[in-house]
Amino acid sequence: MQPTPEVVLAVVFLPFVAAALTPAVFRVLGERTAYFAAATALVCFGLVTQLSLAGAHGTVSYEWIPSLGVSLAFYVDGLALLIAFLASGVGVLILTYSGGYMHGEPGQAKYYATLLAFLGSMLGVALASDLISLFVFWELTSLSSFLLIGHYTSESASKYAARKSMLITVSGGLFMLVGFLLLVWASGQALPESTYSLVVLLENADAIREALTASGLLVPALVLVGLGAATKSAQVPFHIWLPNAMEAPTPVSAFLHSATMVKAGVYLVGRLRPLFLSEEAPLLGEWTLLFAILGLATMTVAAILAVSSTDIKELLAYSTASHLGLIVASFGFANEYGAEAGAFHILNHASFKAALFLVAGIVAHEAGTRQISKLSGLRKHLPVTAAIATVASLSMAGIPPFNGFYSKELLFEAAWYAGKEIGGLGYLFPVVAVFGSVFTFLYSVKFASLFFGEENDNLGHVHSPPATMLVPPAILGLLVLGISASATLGLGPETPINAFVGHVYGSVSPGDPHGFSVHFPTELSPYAAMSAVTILVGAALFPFYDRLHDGINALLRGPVRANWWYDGAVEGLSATSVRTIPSVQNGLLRTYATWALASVTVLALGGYAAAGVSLPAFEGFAITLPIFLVLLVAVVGAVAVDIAPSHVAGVLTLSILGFMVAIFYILADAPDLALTQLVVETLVLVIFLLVLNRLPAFYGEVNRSRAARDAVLALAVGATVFVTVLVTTAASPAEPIAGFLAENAGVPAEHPPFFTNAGGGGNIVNVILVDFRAFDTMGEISVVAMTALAILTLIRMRERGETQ
Amino acid sequence: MSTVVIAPLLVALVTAIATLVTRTNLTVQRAVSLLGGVGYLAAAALLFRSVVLPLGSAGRTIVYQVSGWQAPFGIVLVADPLSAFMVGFASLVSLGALAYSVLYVDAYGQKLSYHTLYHFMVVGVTGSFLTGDIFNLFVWFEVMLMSSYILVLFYSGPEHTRAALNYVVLNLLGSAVMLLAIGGLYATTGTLNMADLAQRLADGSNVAVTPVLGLSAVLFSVFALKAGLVPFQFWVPAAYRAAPAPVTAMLAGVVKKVGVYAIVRLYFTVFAAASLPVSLPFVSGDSVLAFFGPVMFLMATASIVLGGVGAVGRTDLDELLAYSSISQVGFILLPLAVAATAESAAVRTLGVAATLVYAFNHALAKSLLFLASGTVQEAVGTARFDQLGGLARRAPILATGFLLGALTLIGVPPLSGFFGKLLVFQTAAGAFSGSAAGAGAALAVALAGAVLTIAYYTRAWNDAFWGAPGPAVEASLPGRWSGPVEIGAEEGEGTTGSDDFALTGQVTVVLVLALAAVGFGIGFDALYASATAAARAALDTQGYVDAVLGSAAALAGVVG
Amino acid sequence: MSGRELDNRPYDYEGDRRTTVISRTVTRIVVPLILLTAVSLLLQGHNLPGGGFIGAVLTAAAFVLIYVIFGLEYVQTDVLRMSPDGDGHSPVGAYRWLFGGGLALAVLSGLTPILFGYEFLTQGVWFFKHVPLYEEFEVASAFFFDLGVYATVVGALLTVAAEVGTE
Amino acid sequence: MMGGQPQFVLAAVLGVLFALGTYLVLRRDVVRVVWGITIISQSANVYLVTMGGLSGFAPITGHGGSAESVTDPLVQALVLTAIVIGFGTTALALVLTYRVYEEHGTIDMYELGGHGE
Repeated sequence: MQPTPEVVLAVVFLPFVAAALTPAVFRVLGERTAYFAAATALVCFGLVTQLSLAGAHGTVSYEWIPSLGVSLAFYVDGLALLIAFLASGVGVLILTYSGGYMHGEPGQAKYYATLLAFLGSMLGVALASDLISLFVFWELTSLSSFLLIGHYTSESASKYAARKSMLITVSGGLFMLVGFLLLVWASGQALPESTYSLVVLLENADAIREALTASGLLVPALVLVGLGAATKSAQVPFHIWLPNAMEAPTPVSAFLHSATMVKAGVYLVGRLRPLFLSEEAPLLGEWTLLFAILGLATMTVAAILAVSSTDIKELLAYSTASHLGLIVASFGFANEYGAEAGAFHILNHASFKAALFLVAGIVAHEAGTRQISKLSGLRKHLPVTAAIATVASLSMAGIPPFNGFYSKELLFEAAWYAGKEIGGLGYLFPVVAVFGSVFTFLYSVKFASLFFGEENDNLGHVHSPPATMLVPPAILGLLVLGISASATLGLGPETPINAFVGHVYGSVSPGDPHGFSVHFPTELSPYAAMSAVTILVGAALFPFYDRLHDGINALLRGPVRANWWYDGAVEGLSATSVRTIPSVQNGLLRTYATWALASVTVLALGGYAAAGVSLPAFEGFAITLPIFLVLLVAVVGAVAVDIAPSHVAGVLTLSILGFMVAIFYILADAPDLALTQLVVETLVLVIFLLVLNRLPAFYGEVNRSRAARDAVLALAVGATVFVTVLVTTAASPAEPIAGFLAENAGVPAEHPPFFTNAGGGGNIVNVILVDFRAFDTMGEISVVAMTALAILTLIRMRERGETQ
Repeated sequence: MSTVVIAPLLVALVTAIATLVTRTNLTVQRAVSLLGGVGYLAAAALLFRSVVLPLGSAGRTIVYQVSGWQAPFGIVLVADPLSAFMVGFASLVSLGALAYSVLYVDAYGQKLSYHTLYHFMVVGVTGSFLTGDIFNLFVWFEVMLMSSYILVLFYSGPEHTRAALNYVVLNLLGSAVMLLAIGGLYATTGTLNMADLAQRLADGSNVAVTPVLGLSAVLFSVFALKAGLVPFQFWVPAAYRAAPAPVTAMLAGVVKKVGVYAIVRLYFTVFAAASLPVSLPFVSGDSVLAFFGPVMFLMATASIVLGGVGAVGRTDLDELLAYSSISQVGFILLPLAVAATAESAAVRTLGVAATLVYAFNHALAKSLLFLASGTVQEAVGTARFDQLGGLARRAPILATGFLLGALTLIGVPPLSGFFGKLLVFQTAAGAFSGSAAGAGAALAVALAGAVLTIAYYTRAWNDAFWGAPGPAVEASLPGRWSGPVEIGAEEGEGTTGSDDFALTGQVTVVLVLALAAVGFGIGFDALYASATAAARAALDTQGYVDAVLGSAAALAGVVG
Repeated sequence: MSGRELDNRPYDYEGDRRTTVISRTVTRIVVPLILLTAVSLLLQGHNLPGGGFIGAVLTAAAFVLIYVIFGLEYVQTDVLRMSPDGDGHSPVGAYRWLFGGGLALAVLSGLTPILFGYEFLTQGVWFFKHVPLYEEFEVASAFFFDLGVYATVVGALLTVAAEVGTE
Repeated sequence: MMGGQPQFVLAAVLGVLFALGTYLVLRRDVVRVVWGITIISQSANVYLVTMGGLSGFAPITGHGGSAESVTDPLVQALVLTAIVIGFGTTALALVLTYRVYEEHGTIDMYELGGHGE
């Protein structure tokens, strides 16, 4: 069924409208704005549910920038609905929870407005089907998470974290944009018309892939788009922003880690999977090489880092990266199990991770610390929380019969088959998957263990959380149980959850979709064995958790940490800037003029050389003796200026040059010029002398090596001018426009009493100035008038600073 | 009626003189000046309507023969979609900066010369955009420069005189070099009219074409100097810091773009007409653009890198913005470099359109940012990062404006700046069919520059707007000051002072420009359609020549 | 003396301008001549060498000469019969009116043709035949523009000279 | 009317003048920098006039007179305005020099640039 356009639009834009209204709402409702926001999310959730129940599938498109072929288009299918479901559903819970968590905190209007915009952006990412529309929402998630991570604006840790997430995710987004443009370019090669529409790209996946391969752009496009997904989904080595993002208020972390932001990356990988992965794709194509390896590496590295964490939110943050790695790796495998694993784990991860973050928020809020070493035995004070935490942690650990187990089992299956069919080194896939999962087991159990055992002495009084904070994680916990039950009972593909995951599977797989169902393993398949190994090894290692924790921390120093590179790059950039700029922009006119003039010389001579200009042959002096003599004196005058011992001597010799130029004008039959030059030269002389009167006798001794360098540049400039003059005087264009001016300047022999079609003056130069090119003169007298204003301003505005 | 072509220029010119004559009464003078600014916007809109609209059409070219002398003998003003586009965005920024000036510049300065100089700067800019004559272009450059010289050192002070000295000397050298190049072009081709020049170069039978490449290269350095491209960028940081905020907004927003416009107009419309074999060690071609493509690419790359790296480590908000300006002009030039060597006409059009869109967006965003920085300085007394901090809490509206400006330059959608970046990337990607290596290099440069942009704007934001309030902020904005509209003022109390009206007005200007950036992003279709029309006009040499010289013949009949 | 001290010392017109009787006399004769030449250059500019620019620089030169010989104060109070304006500066106000007016005149002379359907700055020539004394008499509208140029340049140059001179 | 014959002497003279001007622009003394600019602008003017041809009659015609074989009046008009503008900019540069000295107490480009020796 085609989705109802209004419903789709409402889903995406309702949160934005609500965000815009939030400041006003806040004035009326105060802290209860949380419920306004939650209600907004609930409406979206309801609409998404309605779309889903109606079996909506199809495109909704509005013109946006028709001249660029960009539209505001949305596509509703299983994957889109899954992400929209999670975003709006978790959104309801998070916003409700915020009502309790943010009690009494400043900046709530901004907080809820941004959070709603964040929700809207995520819904937009999920539903957008135009690459540009998608990118718009994609960057808006980065932007709103920037603002949310930096919510506590005066904390330097928040500032650091926000900038880090912005630098990594927005940069990644730009790389992705370039990747998109390569896809669009390829669509132009493969299809009659290039397109931004994801749907059209997916429908013509084979043709697009061929066009990309033919132009050698398949790998670049894949890598660029992959960079966008990897930065967003915190894949190694871009995972580093995610732990810092816990500086945000805990509800934001929960939202960001479970249902928004980071899910955008895996969403994109899933969305583009059928584009890059054909049904007959090779087992180890570019796609698998990139994403399976990236995902497994992230899964393992982040799980190890989670074990090294000392803070519960940090632990959960690394765990998020690790699970996203799992999803990416699943999508990476070119078999159906991979697609199933990815689709199912998106749902499972959202359910248990959101619950765990909310639990962490309760712990931090009520116990007053997030230090793992200080927390234990919380069960006594927080019984309900403990139950939720246990369920969610076991699901995260991949322990049957919880839902996390089933999606991980599918990953093992995918990895196993991939390894088996590739053979040899291909077996590294299942091995690494198990290796990483062991650490997942370890930190998950560790998290659950915080609620058990002896109560830590350092813990003060632990409050009970308010209902608003307890109900949302409880609901999530129930969701975990629900999915677990459905899977364990081995219900068929037509049950709601399985049908839903089946739709998602359809979206991320090339070819025809088939039904989805999982069931509890009843025989010892290789992948069931992998699960068993994971749990057994994990259980065996758990007693040594603290030693592992210390050992990993001891190893993770310096360049081994990606953070070391990030901080080094950012600080290095800053240091480079601080260090180099003073030597480039050194305040010395000499440096500036040298660069500028040298560049002019290079450009000019390069231009002449590139065009193959030949210097004209010498044809005699072409000049009369008087002119020659005058020019000679002028040059002597100029030389004298250069070596003048004092300012006065220099000004006087400069005047000699000026007067010689005047005489040159006379000899060149330019009487007007000569007159003007004479008078102006006199005026300049007077002003020079007046000003020099006030200046000290500083002449700056000449440094030999500098003078030599300057002389080289001066010679180069001189040579450029020499060539230019020679080349241009040798040219003789036919019919220069001056001819017309000379002919029409005077009074025509036959003329009416009034005419405008001739100059009407004998002095052609003046006629040009006041008639032919009076417009130039208009500009020139403006300049002259401004000179006067300039000097007035210079003298009268002194002592008046800009900020008074 | 073709008077619409000269109307913006005349409005600005008359306003400049009127502010000179009415200087005895500040109120009248301000009113005249603002009225002139509005009139200029209206004239620009009229021009835009006559030349570019309806959107999606190829547009028209209207020629105005100043003094009634036919082209190529007299001076012509030519309004085609390219010129109208430039005048249009100049009018937007200049009205914003003017309104800001009235609230910002001290009364004595306004009375003395500020308004006159400001409008003369607009005159110079407008003349440069509209003229069809290369010597006339020189004249308007001089008008623009003379006013900018003095506006840069409007407030005397050691930093200002020093900055102005470098600025003035470099530009005086530039003027001499420009005169040399124009003289050389006249000597080789015998004409000053751009259309005639293009025609004579295309014809090639009556003129020696070979020297033109060298001469146009000399001229290119002048435009690069105006645009502040590496290695002619030296004057930029100090001059931008020295000038009063609204002047910097104009310098960065509009005056710089004159250099960019001149490059588009002269190199793509005029010099490209010359059929001239060009051979360089790595490139060869049969157009001057084969030479300028690599030149522009090198300059753009160097500007992006130097400006970007330079901006990251600055200690002062104004200085950071100035370096950003160098970097952003690199972005503006980059698509032109691709367009210069692109084989496909579509990519060439796209490249020029990308340049124009980026220039437009930069004009909007950078003027907004400089104005915001000016308000910070006026409210707090300094723009040094170590004195700032916490402004997001203390002045939320101003902070919002600044954030939007920074985001549009970073390229966050749906702000207009995003589309600038998109088109730059698209141009580079489009070059894949021509030279994959070139496209790859252009993409790499653009991406590196984009990452640098994020790095320095997040730094500016973190140090000035987030964090604990710095000493200067704590001293001058002890409470929360919300500007024109109070949003969520749940804490602290607004400070009231005598400056409040002026500051509120300034913040309003910043906010209006920020909203314009949002508006042009969401309504990008109109902007893109006009930029495309402008790009087509810029690349249509024959159309330009026909419009200028053809209508001249028609007019000669009327007059004769 | 350092720069700052130099700058702060009171300006002594009388002491600085001990000019001889001869130079004063010569100037009294020469200056009117220069001015006369300047005006005639302006008037004849359309047909013979000359014009607004040249006339203006020459006029300005004449004034500068008087400045140099007699000192600023003398020119301003005795020759031009002006009193120094409020902020103790030269009669720059008057010069500003001069160049402001000159610019206005130039622009107005350019705008006038627009009213008659011609382009901006279109110049026309009227010919009157059989005028007494002159056989033919020619009035070029360009003259008004030239006059504007003249006034602008004179005003601007004198402003510059006066500002630099008083410093 | 226009050039046509390569002007070797003028090319050499202008080359030397530009070189001398450039050398001055690179000096430490601000006044010399201004001189350098002045020389370069003057030379550019001379160059333009040269473009108009050095042989011919002054571009003055009588009523209905012929405009044959006059030197190029266009470049002369261009140069005339260039001279006046040049005067303006020179005056500005000088007053700026004076103000620089007032503000900084030096006219040494090195000290101005913060590189006092």
